[in-house]
Amino acid sequence: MAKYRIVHYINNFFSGAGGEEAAGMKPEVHQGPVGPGLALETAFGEDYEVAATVVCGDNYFGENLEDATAELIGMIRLYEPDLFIAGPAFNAGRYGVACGTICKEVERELGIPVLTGMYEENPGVDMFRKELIVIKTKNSAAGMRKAVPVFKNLGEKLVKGEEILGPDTEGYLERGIRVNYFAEKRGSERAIELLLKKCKGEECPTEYPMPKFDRVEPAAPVTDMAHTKIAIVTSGGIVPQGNPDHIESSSATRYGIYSVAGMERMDKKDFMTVHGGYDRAFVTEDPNLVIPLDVLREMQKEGVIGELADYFITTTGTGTSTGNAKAFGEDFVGRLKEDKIGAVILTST
Amino acid sequence: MKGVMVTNNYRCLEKWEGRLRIDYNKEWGYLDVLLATRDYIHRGYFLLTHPLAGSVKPNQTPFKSVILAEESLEGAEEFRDLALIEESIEAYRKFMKNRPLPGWPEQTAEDFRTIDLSLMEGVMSNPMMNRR
Amino acid sequence: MKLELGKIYISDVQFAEKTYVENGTLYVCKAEIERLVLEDERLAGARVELARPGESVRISPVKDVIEPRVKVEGGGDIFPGVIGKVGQVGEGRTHALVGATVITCGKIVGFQEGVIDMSGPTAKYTPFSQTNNVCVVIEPAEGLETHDYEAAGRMAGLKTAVYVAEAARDLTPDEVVTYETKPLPMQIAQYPELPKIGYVHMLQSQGLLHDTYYYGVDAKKFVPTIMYPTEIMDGAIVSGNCVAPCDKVTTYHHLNNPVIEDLYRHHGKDLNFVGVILTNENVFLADKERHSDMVAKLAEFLGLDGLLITEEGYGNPDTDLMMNCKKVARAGVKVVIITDEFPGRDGKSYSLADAVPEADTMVSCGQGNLIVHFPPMDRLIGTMDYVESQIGGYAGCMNEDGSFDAELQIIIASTIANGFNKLAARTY
Amino acid sequence: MVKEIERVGIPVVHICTVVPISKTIGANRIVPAVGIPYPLGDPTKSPEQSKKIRRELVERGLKALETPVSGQTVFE
Repeated sequence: MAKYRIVHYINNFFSGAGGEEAAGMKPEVHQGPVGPGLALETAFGEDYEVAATVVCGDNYFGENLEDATAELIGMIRLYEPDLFIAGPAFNAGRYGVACGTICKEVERELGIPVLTGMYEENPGVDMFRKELIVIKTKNSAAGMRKAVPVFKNLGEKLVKGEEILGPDTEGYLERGIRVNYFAEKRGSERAIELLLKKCKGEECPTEYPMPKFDRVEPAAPVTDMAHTKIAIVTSGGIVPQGNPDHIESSSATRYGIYSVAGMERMDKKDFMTVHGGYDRAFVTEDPNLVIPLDVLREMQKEGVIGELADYFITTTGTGTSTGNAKAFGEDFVGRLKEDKIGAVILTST
Repeated sequence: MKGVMVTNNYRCLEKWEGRLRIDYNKEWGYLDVLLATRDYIHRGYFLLTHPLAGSVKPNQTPFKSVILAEESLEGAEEFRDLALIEESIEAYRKFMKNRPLPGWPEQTAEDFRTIDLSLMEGVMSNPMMNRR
Repeated sequence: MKLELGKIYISDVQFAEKTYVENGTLYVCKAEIERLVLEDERLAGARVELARPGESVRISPVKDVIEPRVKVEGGGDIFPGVIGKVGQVGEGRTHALVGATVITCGKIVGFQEGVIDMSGPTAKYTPFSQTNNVCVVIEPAEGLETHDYEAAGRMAGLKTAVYVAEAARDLTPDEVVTYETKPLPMQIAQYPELPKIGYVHMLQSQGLLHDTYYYGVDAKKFVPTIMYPTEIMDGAIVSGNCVAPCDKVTTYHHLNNPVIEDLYRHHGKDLNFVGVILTNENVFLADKERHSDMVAKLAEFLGLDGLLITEEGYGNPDTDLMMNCKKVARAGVKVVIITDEFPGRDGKSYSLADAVPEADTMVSCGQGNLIVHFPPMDRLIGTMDYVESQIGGYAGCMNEDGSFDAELQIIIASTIANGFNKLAARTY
Repeated sequence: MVKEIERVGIPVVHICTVVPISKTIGANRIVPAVGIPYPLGDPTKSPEQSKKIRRELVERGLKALETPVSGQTVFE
């Protein structure tokens, strides 16, 4: 009987090419197992072989995502593998992201089972845990010995199409998939037992956790306004005349950053509003009603505030999903930090 | 009380036109009604009915009606309505991803209109809806 | 209030010239039932068929399931205000044909009616594959309006159940279970050292096909109230809805409410079961706010230490569930929620339509989006014409040999959110 | 957007017309604005008066930024 073929992905470090100095290496392929693949091949036994090992530098992968992926897929495809294993990446962040990315792509392109492994706090875990089976490893390569049998067990099950049990039983990281099972006692009885524990102040683990509630603690107040740089952000839909970036009048998918350098006030010749949620007549006439540039300039001169950013950030609030608004914020906040903004005035209609 | 019913069910339009403002659009799908509802909330309106009223899941019925008003009828926690509509839109997307709405024959569609109408009848007959 | 429930165990059902029980077998008179059901001019046809555990039988679309019960002592009628006269129930003695049910099925009213398989891989998901079922297949009169058809179907089932239950009146029960809850001060005094526990029972009440009746009162028209737990065992609550097949609380499940049963099992041992708070799940948000306020007020008024909450349905009711949970918790009462889940086809989305941080202890009754395979069956009671449009079915789900694939949602009471079943979900 | 800004430690004041929405999106320092068609100012009055109202609102906003808060706070 022909052996099941495994192709294994590792990075520059585990291939022996070197650490940071080799992180820029391009994809290459080696016959048979390399580095940690030797332990995998031994564990999987006679019916399996590590047919090839593909290697790529972590930086090269991160900086050339599409090219690197395409090239690697081409290499992997030639070996017609039955199983693809990446890593484990342990606590290496860039390696973890590379393992997750390549696994997803192999699964999609080649339609074969894939496996990777990471330490719980590897940033790759949160990116890929819902989509992939990520085996739970220790935070350093010293954990390889313990990880190998887990790879073997899950790999065999995947190749043979056997049922994958729960994360604790199998040793992978929880994927957030709700799976039915028959409990020993019926729901009403379990609920009563939990309630009695709760009344006694004992631990009463929920069978279904609530989603995380995203509240942010208030930032510390400004202590020295006269030396603070302020930026204006608005959801009031003020844009330069002609709306150069085509920000939508509602359900915005974009935001814009526009200059107010050298301006004393918001002039209606320069700015307009595209906001679809209210009567625009007043604001069209006087955009300062949304961006209070005139009074902020006064205060700047008076020394009430230290400085004013020479731009404002804008989008429309009507119909805009909280998801989009969050993404805008995450996108522009880096700029605010870079520009040493000490406080933000956000205006909404 | 200044109310508005956002709907894509013409039977609601027929029944209550003149009683309150009806924002009816026959081109709207279930999601469009939810999005129009969200626009009203963003403009300061308050929900009077739950956006997912009727436990017919969003990928089963094409029809949806929601009533809002310019004033709130209850001392609800302040972020309630926005949270409700966002959760409803999220639920819609989840179920549609699961399995999109089938193309119902007209008789079936009419039955769904009846159910939606019935959900609104319960509300429209509530004395609080007649408050001035 | 004290109720003796006399259980007569039924292990088989057969047709006969008259309706009676002998040696654990329920004999029913087909002609009598059909005549009784057709007294209602809204119905054009009625046909009685039997389904027993293990048979290769599929029943669909199922509207309601009812356990036959008869009031023997203590006054009042079963299903007061709906079939019986309005009058207090929950006291004295009631006989039940345990292991038998009446099932109504026939042309769908509104797509929310489900499937029961008596054998095969999906039988394990519904409790009614284990009961001996008297199925009444109804057919509406030409042009019958939807509300009227729903009402006629509901009454047909209840009437049949009451008729069949007469056979239990003079029998000696195989087992008698006594349930008792005393007036509040005495109940508290009886077990002063035990935690005082209550139950918030949320009734579906959104409109057509989404209504429930309490002593004949449309549940969307009442404000939250307190009930002795035994009242429900005499049919004080009747289901008038088809929410989704999987989490529909049938009239059978009201009669056999698992939370009430299990609380009584613990009563006097490790808790003091003080009473039930009934509330509804209205569409009107002002009702939701008012009624959740009142639930919290009643919980406080009863001096509860802890309570359980169950809901019926998905979406709109999730908001009532969360409001009740939050307000009760803020009143200082410990709370555990029982619910089912709809996490989407991949099982990865959030399962409810609402959430509050106070809902930190929940029991899962399983997820309804799982796809299951229904093999062909030898005999069909009802019709399969609607499978594709029933909840959980989809266009093209039906195969020529009579087999089909559908979400677990399509099976009656498969994920019922009151904890009746052992089905649960966990995170992988 | 508010939460994302505040998450990196920059205090934000949200001057807005609909306070409940501001609360929903997680703002911690909230100043209610004048009204929907004209949040900062009142164009139905003279330009000077409108600007004065605007100045007052911005001053209130700055004050909010200088005030320590422990949770969502509305500065009226």
